[in-house]
Amino acid sequence: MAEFMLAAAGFVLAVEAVGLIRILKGPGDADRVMATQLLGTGGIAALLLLAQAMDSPAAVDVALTLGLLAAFVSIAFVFGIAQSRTGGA
Amino acid sequence: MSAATLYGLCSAVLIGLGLFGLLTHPQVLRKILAFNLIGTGVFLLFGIAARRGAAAGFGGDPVPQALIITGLVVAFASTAVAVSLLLRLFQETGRTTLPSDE
Amino acid sequence: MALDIFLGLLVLGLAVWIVSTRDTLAAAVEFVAFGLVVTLVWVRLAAPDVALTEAALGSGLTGGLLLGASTRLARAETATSGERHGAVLRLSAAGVCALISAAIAALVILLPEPAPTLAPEVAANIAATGLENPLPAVLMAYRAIDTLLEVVVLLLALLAMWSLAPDHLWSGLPWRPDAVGRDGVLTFVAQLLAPVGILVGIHIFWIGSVAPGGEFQGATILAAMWILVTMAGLRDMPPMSRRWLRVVLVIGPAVFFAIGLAGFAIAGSFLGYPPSYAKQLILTIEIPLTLSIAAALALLIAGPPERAAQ
Amino acid sequence: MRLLLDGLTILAVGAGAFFFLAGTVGLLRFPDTLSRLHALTKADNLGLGLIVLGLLFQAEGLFAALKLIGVWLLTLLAGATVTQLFARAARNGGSPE
Repeated sequence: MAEFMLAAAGFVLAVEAVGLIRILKGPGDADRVMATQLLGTGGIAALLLLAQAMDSPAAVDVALTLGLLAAFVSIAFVFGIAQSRTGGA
Repeated sequence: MSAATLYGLCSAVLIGLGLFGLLTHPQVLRKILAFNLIGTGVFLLFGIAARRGAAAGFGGDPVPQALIITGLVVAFASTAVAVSLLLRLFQETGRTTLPSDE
Repeated sequence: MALDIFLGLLVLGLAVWIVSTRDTLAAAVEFVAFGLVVTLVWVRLAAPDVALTEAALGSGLTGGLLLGASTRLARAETATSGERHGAVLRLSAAGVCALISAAIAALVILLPEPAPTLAPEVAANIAATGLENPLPAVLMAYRAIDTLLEVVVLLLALLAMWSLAPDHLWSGLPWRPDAVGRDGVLTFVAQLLAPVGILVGIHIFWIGSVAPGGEFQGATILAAMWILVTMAGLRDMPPMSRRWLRVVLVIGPAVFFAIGLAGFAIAGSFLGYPPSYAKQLILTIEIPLTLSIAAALALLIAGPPERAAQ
Repeated sequence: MRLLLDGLTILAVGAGAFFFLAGTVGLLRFPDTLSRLHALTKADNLGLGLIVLGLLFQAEGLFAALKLIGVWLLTLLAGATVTQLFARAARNGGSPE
């Protein structure tokens, strides 16, 4: 079972990594912003799977923290983009 | 090769890459990013020392792990100071790069 | 092991990308992604406490700070994105860096077997602290002076940052984005996420004595939520001159230092805890310390004063 | 019983992983930012939900199970609202497409 969880975590990460390449190419800032959210979700899934596979329940807390901070970073970014576009800097 | 050695080699490359970025980017923000890469590499070195020292029922030696946590906080503080120095530089001169001496 | 190889390659790939991307904003986004993968690496290295710190501070808060700065500087950065040092400098830098990497790699391979470890000593002495999670036990007892000085470093960094403000703005308010981009959705997110986040932050702090977590991780989440509320315009940051703010900033290290001094009387050494109520003393230190760290981190993100206080 | 639970876990986690794949395929194939946003957030959040469901069959105790559900709810809430902000940023000229 643990091997299956590890494999699933690896698969989700690999898939997200491919998506990340696409997103970082742009063309717009909004595409790049999506990267943080994409990785947030994928990272949380991988962490939950790792928590089960490695019998390390603390990884669930790491996932929780990651979810919160990923949202924080995304919001900071979207907000920053809106600012720089209006010359708010 | 154990996972610890693997990540150790990874951190060696990371430190080199970070140092390269720090030396070659004229943009200050890129230098700060590269500086954080070096930091991550150094923390990973401590991390593998901790992992190799797994004993007494702990997955890793807690002492180097505690040092990493201290290090991460200090790295954040220095990054924040560096960023505010850069913003001040920008306000004063309108520049975000350090000119090269060549 | 396959997963470890994959994670290692991902870390290196992202690092190469961060160093080589032309666009600064993209590099900052990649740094957030990089921090996330490193968080997974910490879980694989059986260091969940470090993983929590990396997720909250190394990737989250640092990422937010760098993204914020790169959006503020976006125009100037785009104009200089082609600027590079000469080929000679780049080549010689590459050579030096490759040598340093090779030396460190050699060291890693030649690390002594069996590895030196302090884990048995920690296991033998952890009972004296009354804590079950070894990391806070190390941070608050064995290396307590480090931890005390670390919080002092945070305050010194904050002072250094504040002293960058022009004289007439000293004791003013930090930079605040215009209301542009701030709307119902952002307010809603902040109203929704902040209470949940504060709860999670307190949870992470509180479980620190028995499971991975602790004051630094909890405080980072609290700081992020404070910044979120400020961004949404629900509350402005206080001016630097506010007395309560300064009290919150110093109360943690002050209590820490006071209990450390009291250690001379009750346990015979600086920062010594008598075993019978070590846990109570550590908690007495940790609660104000969490508040001070959270305030210091949030103010470090907010930056030096740029607006005059009304 | 154990075998049945393991089977359910494999089924749900596998389905979850499939939706992550679907999200990425959408991301690679869809022509503009807004539809890519669609593919990404819906598929990934569903994928995460299925993985959480799969892990619930293995959860030890009520608190662990509630925490897993909590992680998913938090991601859903944050994802849904943050996506709204992304879409607005994209519409206001984030992408030339």
